[in-house]
Amino acid sequence: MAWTREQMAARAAKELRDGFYVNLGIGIPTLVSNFIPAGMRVQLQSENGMLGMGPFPFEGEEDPDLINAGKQTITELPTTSYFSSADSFGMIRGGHIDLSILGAMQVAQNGDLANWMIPGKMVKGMGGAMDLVAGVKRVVVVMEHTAKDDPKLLKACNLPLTGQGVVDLVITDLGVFTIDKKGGTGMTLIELADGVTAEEIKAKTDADFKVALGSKQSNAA
Amino acid sequence: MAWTREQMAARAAKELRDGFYVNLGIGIPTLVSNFIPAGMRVQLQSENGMLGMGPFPFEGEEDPDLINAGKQTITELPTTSYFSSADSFGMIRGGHIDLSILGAMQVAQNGDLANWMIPGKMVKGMGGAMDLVAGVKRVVVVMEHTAKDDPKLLKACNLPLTGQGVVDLVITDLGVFTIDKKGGTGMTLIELADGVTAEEIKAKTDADFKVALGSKQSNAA
Amino acid sequence: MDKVFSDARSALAGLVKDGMTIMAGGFGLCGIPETLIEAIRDSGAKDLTFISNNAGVDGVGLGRLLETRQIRKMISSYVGENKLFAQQYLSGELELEFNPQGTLAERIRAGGAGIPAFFTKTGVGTLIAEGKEVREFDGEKYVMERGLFADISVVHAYKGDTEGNLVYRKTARNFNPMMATAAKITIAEIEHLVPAGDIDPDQIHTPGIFVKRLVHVANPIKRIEQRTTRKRETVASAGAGEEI
Amino acid sequence: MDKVFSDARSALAGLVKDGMTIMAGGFGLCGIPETLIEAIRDSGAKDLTFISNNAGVDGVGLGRLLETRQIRKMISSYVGENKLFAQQYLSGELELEFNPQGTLAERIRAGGAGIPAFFTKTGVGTLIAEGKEVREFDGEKYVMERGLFADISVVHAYKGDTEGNLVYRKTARNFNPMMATAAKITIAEIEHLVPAGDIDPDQIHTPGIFVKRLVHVANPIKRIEQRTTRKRETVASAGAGEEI
Repeated sequence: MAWTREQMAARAAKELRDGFYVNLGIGIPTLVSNFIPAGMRVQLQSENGMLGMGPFPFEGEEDPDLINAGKQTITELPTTSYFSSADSFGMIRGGHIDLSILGAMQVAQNGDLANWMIPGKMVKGMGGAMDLVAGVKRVVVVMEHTAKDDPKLLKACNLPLTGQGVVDLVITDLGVFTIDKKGGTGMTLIELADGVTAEEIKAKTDADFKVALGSKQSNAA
Repeated sequence: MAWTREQMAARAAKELRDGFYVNLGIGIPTLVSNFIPAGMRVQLQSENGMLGMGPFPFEGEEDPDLINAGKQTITELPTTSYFSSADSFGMIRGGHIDLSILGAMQVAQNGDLANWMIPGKMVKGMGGAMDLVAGVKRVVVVMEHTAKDDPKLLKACNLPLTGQGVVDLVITDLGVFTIDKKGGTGMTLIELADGVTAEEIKAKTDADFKVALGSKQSNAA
Repeated sequence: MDKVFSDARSALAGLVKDGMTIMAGGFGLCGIPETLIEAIRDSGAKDLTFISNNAGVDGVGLGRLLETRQIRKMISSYVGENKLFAQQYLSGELELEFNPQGTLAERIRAGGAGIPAFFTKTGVGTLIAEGKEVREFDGEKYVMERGLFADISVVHAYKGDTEGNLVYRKTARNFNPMMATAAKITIAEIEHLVPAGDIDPDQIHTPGIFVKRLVHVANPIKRIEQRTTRKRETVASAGAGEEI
Repeated sequence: MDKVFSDARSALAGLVKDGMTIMAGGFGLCGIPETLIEAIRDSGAKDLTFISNNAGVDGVGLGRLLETRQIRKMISSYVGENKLFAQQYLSGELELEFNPQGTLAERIRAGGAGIPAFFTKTGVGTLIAEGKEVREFDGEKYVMERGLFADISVVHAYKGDTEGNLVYRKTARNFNPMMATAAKITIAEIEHLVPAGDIDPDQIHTPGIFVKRLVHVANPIKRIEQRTTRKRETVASAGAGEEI
């Protein structure tokens, strides 16, 4: 059985470390915050200018001046600080955020990432995605393994790129892959979802990858 | 009679306009703040990170956390704001300061300014002078006309430059000169100190200059 | 030299002209200078270029200026919330320049700080880098981006004093502080007007030098785009919650 | 993950090594992290490069590290207050790189914000531009300057919370905020330590992400370089006063 959205988020949460500052994209990545282990101190950054993002407010306590990068109402924590967009992206571009977890349309075996536009369709814009993948120390992609049976893990992206050689780890509903984005060892399948086989993954993947199940590579920060 | 330091400062104060934000260098320029006309609102910037600089404190009220760029104890005003050195020089470099009044060792007829080093002597550093002359909208130099009989207004500076083509107006103890720093009309003597003649100035000046006494050029912002 | 104007229309009087470039603060609908945007609409000025992270939503914020077809070009990072935008863009009426959000923020900050160009990793190897200089520093590639400077900037602040010193509130700060520095004339709308000296000078976000005109908008309507809440019985966990 | 250390020596434990590059905040003697500088002296590390606007005065601040000859190189904008500095520089013991003060501030800000290089008007046509790229933008010449990033930064703040959020006081802010962002490890000394949540999150100057270690220095000695005052009977005028 492939992983559910929650299981994918739980797997992504294993990439967290005590003291990390983390930026979560919208969709499944947002769910990761539900799986932060008790006692682990993780601060969430929201690129619109906040560090220490709290949960959604109780009904009736929404504050229009307090939203996350997905424009959702949120709350603050005792650790919270606010800053401008320039300072926020200085933090991101300067490599101060430890981990970014985000969705993708396509990931290539060299770490290229596409998640912002489909030619011919109306483009909404890249928002902060290009800055995040270029600037954050470690980039983890969480996505469905295929889109309507089309593989999303490719030899090369055919959609316009969000970033070149930027992805370190990919978590799909079928398994987990490391990517050596500096080249070298390429893409490696290191974990399988329960009941999924490497053969099944191979059939649904365009990218070339090695298999090294049980490897500890995913823990490399 | 040549102008005194106070008279030079008073003449420099005529360059102030209501609502101006101004940076004053050390020495005679500092005295300019004593000649701000009553009712005129002028805010003084100190490049170490303050806008709205107040007078020296009363004895016993000095605050080590509150100094100007000359490292002198000062006070704050109701209009005061504090900011970082990066923000301060962003303000300066970005052309937000209306006027800088500072001293000089040499000024050339093309607007070049030298005021930070003498080769062979121990160099203290340029501090913020290069940023000020490059960034502030209008640069006024206040200096003695000569240094031990050597002219300081030159065809070309022979000391290392602080800035190239940056000076708009020079006030010496003998008179006032405009400079067209974009080239064009060059240097022009527009005012004489009481009892000083253009001939006396010519004899003490190396730079070429036109004479247009009574011109209103000095009021151009 | 009084910076305080009685209303948005008089604060903008004589400033808005056809074809000019205007920066407008805000992220989504959070911290947008909505009253000043309405006054720009009322000015009737056309062929405007707006630099703003988003384009409002239909009927709110810059969405209002799309309705009246006063905007010729947008420089933004994300415009997904606005249907009218898509329509005008696809019909060729509206020009659009996408900037990565951090690049946009930094270009504005650079423009205000006298920096004509800088290098960033963001966008290397993407469409964004096309036609731009790419250069290697210490073995990594960077794109050169240019500073941005506008004719006027309109910003929203929580509090302001008569000297023009501004304080923003929570995530309504976003693009406002940089935009305040990056135009010939900056006009601020503020929710609370206080005398100079009332704001602790260590806590001023935008020094008054950057603000030429102020208008006091006592009770602005603040809209929420995505109202997300949690139930009272839910145990709080950092950043967690459920959409409703 | 506790960021609070009991004293400066333990806050620096294992961090200071021979030959490393260290940023130290402060302008003159205002806002310098003097306790941490003393602890660096006590570490005995040699051949250090310091990035700091000034070099302290004889016997105070970085002046102490000149006495012990631990500094090999300074990157500064003004060192005029320090006699020992001049002596070591002229004898060739000490290397010196002058930066215009604004260029220095911006290079540090750039280093912390992931910007490897930027262009500035400052220094065009002067010694500062020699060997650097000069380029024209819109008809004006600019010099390219590089970002600065250090091994460690030591900064002084007025207040800090257990998360590492910092607030500076008056002109003691100066270079401290940028330096806090521009090193692998930043250590802050703070005059007042409070629990997380005590500081209004809109009023934090340096977010805790930039500060790895904190030491509480309850009553630091603050020195004044130029004690200037006015007499009680003097009528106050903006910026006016007389030296004593």
